[in-house]
Amino acid sequence: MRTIGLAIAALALFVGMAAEAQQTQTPRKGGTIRMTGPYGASMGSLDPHATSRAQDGIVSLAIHRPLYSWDSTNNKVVLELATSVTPSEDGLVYTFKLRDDIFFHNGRKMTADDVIYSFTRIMDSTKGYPSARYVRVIKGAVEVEKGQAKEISGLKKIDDFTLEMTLTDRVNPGYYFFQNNTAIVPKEEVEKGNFAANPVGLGPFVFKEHIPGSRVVLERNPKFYKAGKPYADRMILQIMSEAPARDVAFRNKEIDTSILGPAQYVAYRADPELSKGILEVAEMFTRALTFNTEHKPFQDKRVRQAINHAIDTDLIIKRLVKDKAYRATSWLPSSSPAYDKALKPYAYDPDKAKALLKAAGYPDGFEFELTTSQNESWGLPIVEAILPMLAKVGIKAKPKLVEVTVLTDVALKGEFQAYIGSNLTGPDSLATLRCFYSKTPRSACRVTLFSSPEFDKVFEAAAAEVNPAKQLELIAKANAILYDEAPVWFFNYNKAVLAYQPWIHGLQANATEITHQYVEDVWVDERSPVK
Amino acid sequence: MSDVPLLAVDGLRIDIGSGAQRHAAVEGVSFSIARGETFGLVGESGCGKSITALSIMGLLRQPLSLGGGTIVLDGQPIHKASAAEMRSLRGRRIGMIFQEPMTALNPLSPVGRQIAEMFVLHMGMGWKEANDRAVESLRQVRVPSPERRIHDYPHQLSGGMRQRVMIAIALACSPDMLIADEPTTALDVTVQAEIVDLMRELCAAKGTAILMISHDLGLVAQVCRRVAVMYAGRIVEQRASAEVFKDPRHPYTRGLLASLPRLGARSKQGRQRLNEISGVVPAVSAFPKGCRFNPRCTARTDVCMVEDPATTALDGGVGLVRCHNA
Amino acid sequence: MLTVLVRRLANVIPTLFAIVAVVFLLFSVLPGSFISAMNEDGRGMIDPAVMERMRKEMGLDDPLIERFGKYVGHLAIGDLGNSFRTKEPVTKLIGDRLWPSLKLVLAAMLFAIVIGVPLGFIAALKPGSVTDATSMVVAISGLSLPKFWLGLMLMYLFALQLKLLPSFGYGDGGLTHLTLPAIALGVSPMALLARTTRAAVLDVLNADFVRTARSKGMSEPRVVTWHVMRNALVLVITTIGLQFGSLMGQAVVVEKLFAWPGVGSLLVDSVFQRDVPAVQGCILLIVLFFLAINTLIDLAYVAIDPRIRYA
Amino acid sequence: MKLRTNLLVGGGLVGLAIVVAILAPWIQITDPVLDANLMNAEIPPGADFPFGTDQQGRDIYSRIVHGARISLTVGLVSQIANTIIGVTLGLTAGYWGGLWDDLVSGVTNLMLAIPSLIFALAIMAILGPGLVSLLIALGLTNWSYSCRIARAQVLSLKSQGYVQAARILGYGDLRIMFTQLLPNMLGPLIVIATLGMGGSILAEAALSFLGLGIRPPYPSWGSMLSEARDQITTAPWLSVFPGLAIFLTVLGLNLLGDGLRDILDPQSQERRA
Repeated sequence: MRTIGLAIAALALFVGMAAEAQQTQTPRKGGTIRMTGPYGASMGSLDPHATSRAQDGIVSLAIHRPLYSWDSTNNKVVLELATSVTPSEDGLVYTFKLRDDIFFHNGRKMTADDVIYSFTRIMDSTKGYPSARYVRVIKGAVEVEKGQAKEISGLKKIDDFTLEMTLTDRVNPGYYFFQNNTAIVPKEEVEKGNFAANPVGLGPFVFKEHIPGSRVVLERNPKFYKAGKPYADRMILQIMSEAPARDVAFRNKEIDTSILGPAQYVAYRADPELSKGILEVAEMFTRALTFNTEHKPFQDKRVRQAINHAIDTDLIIKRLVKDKAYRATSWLPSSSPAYDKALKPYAYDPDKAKALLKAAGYPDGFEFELTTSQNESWGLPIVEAILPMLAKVGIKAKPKLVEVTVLTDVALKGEFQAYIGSNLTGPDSLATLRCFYSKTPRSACRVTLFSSPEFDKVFEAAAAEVNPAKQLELIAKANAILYDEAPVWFFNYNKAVLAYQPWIHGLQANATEITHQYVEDVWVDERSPVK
Repeated sequence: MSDVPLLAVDGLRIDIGSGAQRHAAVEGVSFSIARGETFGLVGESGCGKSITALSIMGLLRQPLSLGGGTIVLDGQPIHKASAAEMRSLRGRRIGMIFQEPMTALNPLSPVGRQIAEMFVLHMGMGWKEANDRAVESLRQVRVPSPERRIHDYPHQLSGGMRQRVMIAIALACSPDMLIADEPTTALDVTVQAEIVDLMRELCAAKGTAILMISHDLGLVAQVCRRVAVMYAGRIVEQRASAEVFKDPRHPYTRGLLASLPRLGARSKQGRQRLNEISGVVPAVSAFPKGCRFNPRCTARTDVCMVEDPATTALDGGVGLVRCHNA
Repeated sequence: MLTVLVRRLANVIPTLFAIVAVVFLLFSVLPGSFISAMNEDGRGMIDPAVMERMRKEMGLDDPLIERFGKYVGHLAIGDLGNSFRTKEPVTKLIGDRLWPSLKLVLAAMLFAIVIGVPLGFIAALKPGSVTDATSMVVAISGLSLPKFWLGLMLMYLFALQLKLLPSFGYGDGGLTHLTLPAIALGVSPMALLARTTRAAVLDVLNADFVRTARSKGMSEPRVVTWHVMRNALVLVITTIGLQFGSLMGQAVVVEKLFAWPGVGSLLVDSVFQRDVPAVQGCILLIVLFFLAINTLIDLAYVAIDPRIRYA
Repeated sequence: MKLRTNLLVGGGLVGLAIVVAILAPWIQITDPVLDANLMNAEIPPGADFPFGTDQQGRDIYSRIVHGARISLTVGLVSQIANTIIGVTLGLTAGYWGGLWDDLVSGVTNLMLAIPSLIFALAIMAILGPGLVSLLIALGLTNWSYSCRIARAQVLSLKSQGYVQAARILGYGDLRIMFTQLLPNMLGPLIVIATLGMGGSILAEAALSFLGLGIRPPYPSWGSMLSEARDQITTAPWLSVFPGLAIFLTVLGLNLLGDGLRDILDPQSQERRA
């Protein structure tokens, strides 16, 4: 318990430092923030509910706001649109006291009705809004989703600024309702139609212009509910999926922030000027090579462990990923409160790997098909590096290249022997571990078809635990079991790196996604080349 | 009429290729044409008659080049003339008609304009005035309703009409000399005579000399007062037309005459092989030793195989023949 | 004129229908779906219930024939359907991209013509000379570089080193932002045009009517301007048409590199995200553009070449 | 003069690429795939590694040498496929005419209208990234030019009485097509295929850039170049050498194609005479 607490504190300190250092000056008002959208050559949808893409989240977070937000300094969810929340004794009923000073961009005040409307809209039975998976935690939401009810029974308006929410399970609603795509939207604007083209929200910036495939321009919301904020007059999101082009543009001072890949991370760190503007954070993504336990050799825990021993993970991280990652020790990322720092990583030990293989009945190794995408951080380059390492212990991996798009299909349908990919592993640690619980269907996320009675027992206990501290302990224990069982090769937790120009201040090291900035805190000093 | 001929070609040599690949396609060709005279150059295709004409126009292009000899027009040595001097001569003092009136006219330009260009180029006229003159020129070559025809494009005209346009262009500036390179070969038999008559008539009226080039000895003899027969880059016989018909001296000339079909049914195909002479014109790079005609000659003797014949004067010095046995 | 247009239009309908069918078929057998594409970087695994509703919403579960019939039916009234991704009408999606795309293509073609045609001309007027050899090597070099590589080099040189032009993006859509992508896109048609022009001019220079023109006593520049240019243009214009028409499709790489908001980048993005209606729309537009340009070229022929006009 | 230079330089460059490709296993320094050693990652060109090493610590020189095999295979195989498809369709369409001709002409125009890169992209997406998919994608999408040429040639030969003469001799259709007509159009077809090979190599690079190239086990130049584009500033040698290899080979193919056109294409020969 103590160690975990200390770990969190240390981590928070570390993560917070970068942001802290910038807060010493008085924020300047005005200026333009020019961020970049690195994920794809266009926006998906500006309708916050209709998308789950990270790129859309950048804009969504500026125009809209959900009930909760992510506190990057303390790595936890905090209330955003409410002043207080009171859970009931049994932990199923939450009473929110909403802020009464929140105005939509059209000038209307936000009330409890808007929250109810937004959540009901997400559950629309005729539309597939991806955020339905979060709202489904509210009692009665599933009935709306199935078209059996018009209203979500678990949402009750007490008065304009008081909302009662009944949940189906004992979970922290913050993990669900800090997601961008559960943002609160004004009914009258949505019903005008074409909401995606003219999004109206309650966030710090007002939608101004969208040139599809090029940029989104937002302007300061003068009636934002946080006094004195936002600082900047304008925010521009430049869509730039090509890393080398982004590199040129950043060096040419045409953009203010840029996501860095491993190669550029090295270059920027080595540059005396550029190195001053690097923001790093351990994101909640666990990169791993996932075994399909239906495939015979991978049924044996010793084989899975052998592979973890056979790969020189540290070398790959250092040389290939250029230290733009943290070595994974088990499934939950270092930003999780249940992360156990004490877990020792699998040692690089080909001899031990061979011994384990021999014990498992594969003294001469075996052959398997390794499905991979071309992603530079968790795709083919990594596979190319581990092939010779596996070959050394007699395992022959045959790479099979697929598009990233196809990878998910392959995983959910179980059409693989092993695949390498990136997995979202936060911030809700319990929900994350559910993907290894034997009652979870494959199509939900238990792609390994892993099952272990021991893990199930601890997981069930954790899910039932009321005491948060005890629950955390149980989660950590389940996580440790997982590590020993090794249903995957534990590769790394992503280190997200954001380069920023010297005139940009107030960026947050958001562990859920570094490009997701609460822009009202970001400010631009007078050195910026744009007015 | 003065003694100075209008055109005097002496010892003309035309090379093909350059460096080690250089061969004389035309060699030792000499002839002269007086003002208003009609002179014919006859031979099979490939004998060098067309490039001789081009050399007079100064239009030899790679890989052809003037290798030697002199060409004097009206006392002016034009083989030495600069490009600009040649340009001012072409069209104004020497006009030329080509064999294929379809391709010799710019397909994308109205015929009126192609005639009018002559007046703009050589008489300093504006386009409008030049167009009026073009109508006049067309009328002269007896194109019906010339005011309308000047707007026509070459493809809209018949072969005969096109050749009339060519004549109109060539004679637009009333040149001293007209070079007609196979002017009727591509035409229907029925219009051939019309064109020839037209040409002759107009030239006579303007006092223009004609250098007529053809494979058709009959046609040439009909039009020209004097005729030169070329074979393999050389003139083998040069005499008054009447003499040639009466008493051809070179075996090749005899062959040409013998191959003439009856009058009025001339062969349409210039390239058709001469029936009476077996074999073909040798390639420039492979002229035979001795007399160049010897492989095809029916009157060949031993000397023909080794020795190149010199010219022999005929008809009291006005004619000549190049044959050992003439 | 009219007959050309009518004949063209009669050809367009079956062509478009065939393209719609081909694309439909291709994408029905494509692995992965719009839904699986939403899960990027392991984020937002879509749960089965949502997936099912999405499939229903997009009509992905209907039989192929039925979907195709519906699509064609809508297409007939100018409705291209809604994008899976943005839920907006595809016509709007494409409408937003059309002008930037046209701008880029026009600028690139302009560059290609303005540089390529004179280059070919100069080369042809002195065949075998140093000028000829140099311009042809320059032209062929332009054909021998991967476009994205050329684009990156241009960025480095003109934006980063010389600080002359912005490196990327649409900006206000003006010339400064347009220049680099237009050059990157225009280099290969430029090279092809230079090559074609050279061949065409050489061809025409050897034509009989040029000899006639010379026999008229015309100076070489006059021969070229009065008689060679127009005739060479007839030959060059075919290449211009084919290049111009296919440029919108070729712009894919350049648009992606320079973050230019054209149809090409929308198309690639849509292919990777399996946004089938958007893909359909983009390809239809690109094909229509190709057909439109070629119709224009046909009309240009009619204007330039009297043989066609009266045929 | 120029004619010879074209052929000489073009033939020389292409010849060099072919020789390198054939000799690859013998002139490599290390194995381009298996000799990955992360300890040697990204070493600049020097005595041990003449072209430096890549991210995985593999010798770039050896990879370029092997890349020649892949890239030339891509160019050659895809063009052979295109030529076979194009010639078969063009020959039969021109020869038989009628409905079949209309159909083939329609499909050819269709192929011209759809950008081949997009078509190839879709095929690659269906088949999944890889060498075979790439060969299929590029081999199926670029035959319209050879088809047009074959058809035009047949039509012109037909009008020259070629075909009637052969028919009178009692030759069958296929025999006439393949023994009488085909040899007469080989020249222009070879030219088109040569130029097309360069196009295929560039298309492979473009597809790699778009994320649908070929990679394991052996690299192509296009994929090497596209992979290295992030590191132009940090490790320029990663991109310079594959870039140069592509440039010189495609340049060579283009020059060779131009030179061959001067010799083989009867039309241009006539022009010259």
